This record gives sequence, C-alpha cells and structure tokens, in this order.
Amino acid sequence: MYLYDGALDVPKILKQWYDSERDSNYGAYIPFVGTVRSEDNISGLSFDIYEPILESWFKSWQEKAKLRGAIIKMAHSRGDVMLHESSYIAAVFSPKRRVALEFIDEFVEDFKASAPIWKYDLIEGERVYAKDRSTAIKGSGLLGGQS
Amino acid sequence: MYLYDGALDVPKILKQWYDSERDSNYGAYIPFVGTVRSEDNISGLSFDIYEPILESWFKSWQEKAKLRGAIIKMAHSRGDVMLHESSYIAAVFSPKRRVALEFIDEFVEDFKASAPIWKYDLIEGERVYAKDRSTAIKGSGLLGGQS
Amino acid sequence: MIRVEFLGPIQKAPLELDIDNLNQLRSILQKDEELQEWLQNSAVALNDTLVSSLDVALKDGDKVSLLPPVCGG
Amino acid sequence: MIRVEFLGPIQKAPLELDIDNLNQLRSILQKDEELQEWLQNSAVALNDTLVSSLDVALKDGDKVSLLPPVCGG
Repeated sequence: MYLYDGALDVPKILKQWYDSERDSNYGAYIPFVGTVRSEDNISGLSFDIYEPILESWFKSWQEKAKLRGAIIKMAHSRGDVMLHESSYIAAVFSPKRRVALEFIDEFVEDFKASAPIWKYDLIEGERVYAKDRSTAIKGSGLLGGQS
Repeated sequence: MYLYDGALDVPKILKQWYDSERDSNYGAYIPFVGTVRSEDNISGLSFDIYEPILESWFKSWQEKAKLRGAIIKMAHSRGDVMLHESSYIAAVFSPKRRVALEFIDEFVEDFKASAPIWKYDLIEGERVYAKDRSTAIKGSGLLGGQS
Repeated sequence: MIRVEFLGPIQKAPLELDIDNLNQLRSILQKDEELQEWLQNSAVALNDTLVSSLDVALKDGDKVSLLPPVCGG
Repeated sequence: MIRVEFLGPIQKAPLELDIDNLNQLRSILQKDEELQEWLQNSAVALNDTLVSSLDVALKDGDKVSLLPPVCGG
C-alpha cells in the first residue's frame, strides 16, 4: 500500500508495479485507475485517510488475494488532487484472468464501501465534505440508537 | 486497435493511453494486461491474427462502448512473445467505475471467445497450435454437418 | 482514561473520558447536539479495530474512534 | 471464381472454386479427409463477415474464409 501527498504519477506507478511482478509468472495484471472528474463546479477533491484502519483493511484483502493465488496493490492520494489528476490505483495480479477480473471488482467495491478515507469537494477554495457520495461503513450507528 | 510484431511495451502503452485520455473527463481507467506464463515447458507463445475480421469485431465493441459513454482500446502482438513478456492489453475508460468494471470483463471474455487470433506454444523451436485452450467461434461447424 | 477521536469530517477535538464501557460513551456523546447525525452514521473502532457491539469493556489507555461515511477513490 | 482461404492453424493453401453457394462448398470440402475436423469446429466468413447460415449465394470474386478455434490474449 502506497500513500502519496497529492496526485498520483499514474504511468510511473503502473510501470513500477508491472516491472516488480514481471518475473512472478502472473498471467493477468489489472489496474483500476480513478481520476478526478469535472462536475458540479469543483476545482478538485481532497482526501483524509485514517491509516491504521486502512492498513488492517488492506492486509485482510492481501490475505484474501493470497488464498486465490493473486496479489493486490494499492496507491492513494492524501490531501488535494486537482481536476483530471488521479487519486487512486488498485491492481491485481493473478495467474488466471477470471480470478483477476472478479477480484479487482470485489476489491474496488469494498474499497468504496469500507476504506477509511474521506472525500471533500474543493469549491472556491473551501473543502466541502462529499456527504451525498459517501457510504456509512457496515455496522455504523452503534452509538446512535437508544439504550 | 494497435498490433505489434512481438512483445508489447506495456508501461509505454499504458502511459500513452492514460495521457491520451487525460483531459477527456473519464473517472475510471481499467487496463487488462495479459502476460505469457511459464507452463508445460513452453519457451513462449506465437500468434496469428486475421486483421480484417479483428477490425470489424473491435469496431462493434467500440460502438457498444460508445452507447455506455465509454471507450475501449486494445493492443496485441503478432508472432512470437517469450515467457514473462506481454502479448495483450485491453483498456476501458468511462465516467463511472461500474460501467468500466463490467465492460472490461465483457470485452475480455468476448475477445477470448471471438477475436480471430490463433495461439501456438513455442516448444523446442516448434510452433504447436494451442488446440486445447482454443474456443470455436459461435456458429462454427456450418460446413461440417450433413446436407 | 479513554481517548475518543473523531475522524474525517467530524469537526470535534478528541476527548479524554473516565468511562468503563461503550454504553457510557454513548450516553455522554448523545448529550452533544452537534454529534447527533454523526452518531447515527458512524462506525466505531476500539484500538483501531471496528466493533460490532456495544458489549465491550474499556480499559485505561484504550482509544475509541468514530468513523463517519467514507468515500475513497 | 470464389476464393476459399484457410486461416490460422489450418495448413492448407487457398482454393479457387467455380461454385454458386455454400452448400456446394461444403460438398467439395467434405471430400478432403484432412479437413474433416476443421469443418466441424471452424466458423465461416463471407467477404470478412461471419455467416450463420449456408443459405448464402456466392458471386464472382467473393472470398470465403474458414476460422478455426481461437485463443487470443
């Protein structure tokens, strides 16, 4: 897992990962790259990350990958990332294509639902929590109900 | 669609495609990279391509991509590709991640089932048709039955 | 003492509380008007592991974190 | 004349045949012992478009291609 301040250098990271597994005999390499889109007059996005829980979440996915003979890598930005810059790369390597195609989908979806990262729109210099696009982590609300 | 003699320069192609769509406002970029695995004592693979039908097959997928607001790119090797070199890259760009995740899966599966490319194992300098791993194109056998 | 941290967009400084369990924490936090919505939609971690029940004893030095809705990528 | 091409691993030189339809082509090719298995598992294209029926008329200059099982990637 690799965290960077600001935008990711996507070609460089994709090359580093490809080169690092070149001789590992994986038949399929599928990166997923997330790039900041222009919408709602934002000038970019900004991210907070809570690293201790992100680390343990990612470790659990590394173990799931291992059980399927695959490996998973991930890079994410901290702080501000401007329009048309990229903030997220996940990648799976596996011997077989079906495992890789299914694993990247499962990983990216759980990442969106569970990874402790908070997104803010950058609008006229302000950081506005992207509440409507955010997902409550499974099991949320424990401290909210009546006793 | 890009066809190359021999192995693909994966980092270079992934960078070219990323750079080419940098300002197109796609939120998701998913390449699929296929690499030659060491198995059954092969020294590599070799490919024949029938370009006219590959072109029309690919064009039909470009049209499907367009209907979903996405674009698709593809590179493949002609001739010999040695162990741990790569022979295939497909990539989808789309505004949204779900479209991209589903489209790359559908594209890669139909590519395996339909694209007019023939694979040979390179074994002790001989080119041996990979018959057991090949798939008859849908509708095959038209000239085989009795009249 | 138990340290309580509010992560991401929850604009609140950490608390140091003298409590024994998460039910006590709930009672205390529910008195804070500004936290009402966050309590409904936040997950809870004890020493950086998510918990799924309030039946958890706390001991001196424990850290409790509130994680509001996430959106990485 | 109709040109018939055998693609990929089918080791056979192209034919030039004087035929009017795909049924005639079937009859001719079925006489070739070495083609038996290929005829069972190959797709057929007329002028680089796959066909799904033998009810296709052929005209002078047409090209018919046989595509055996594929495996790109």
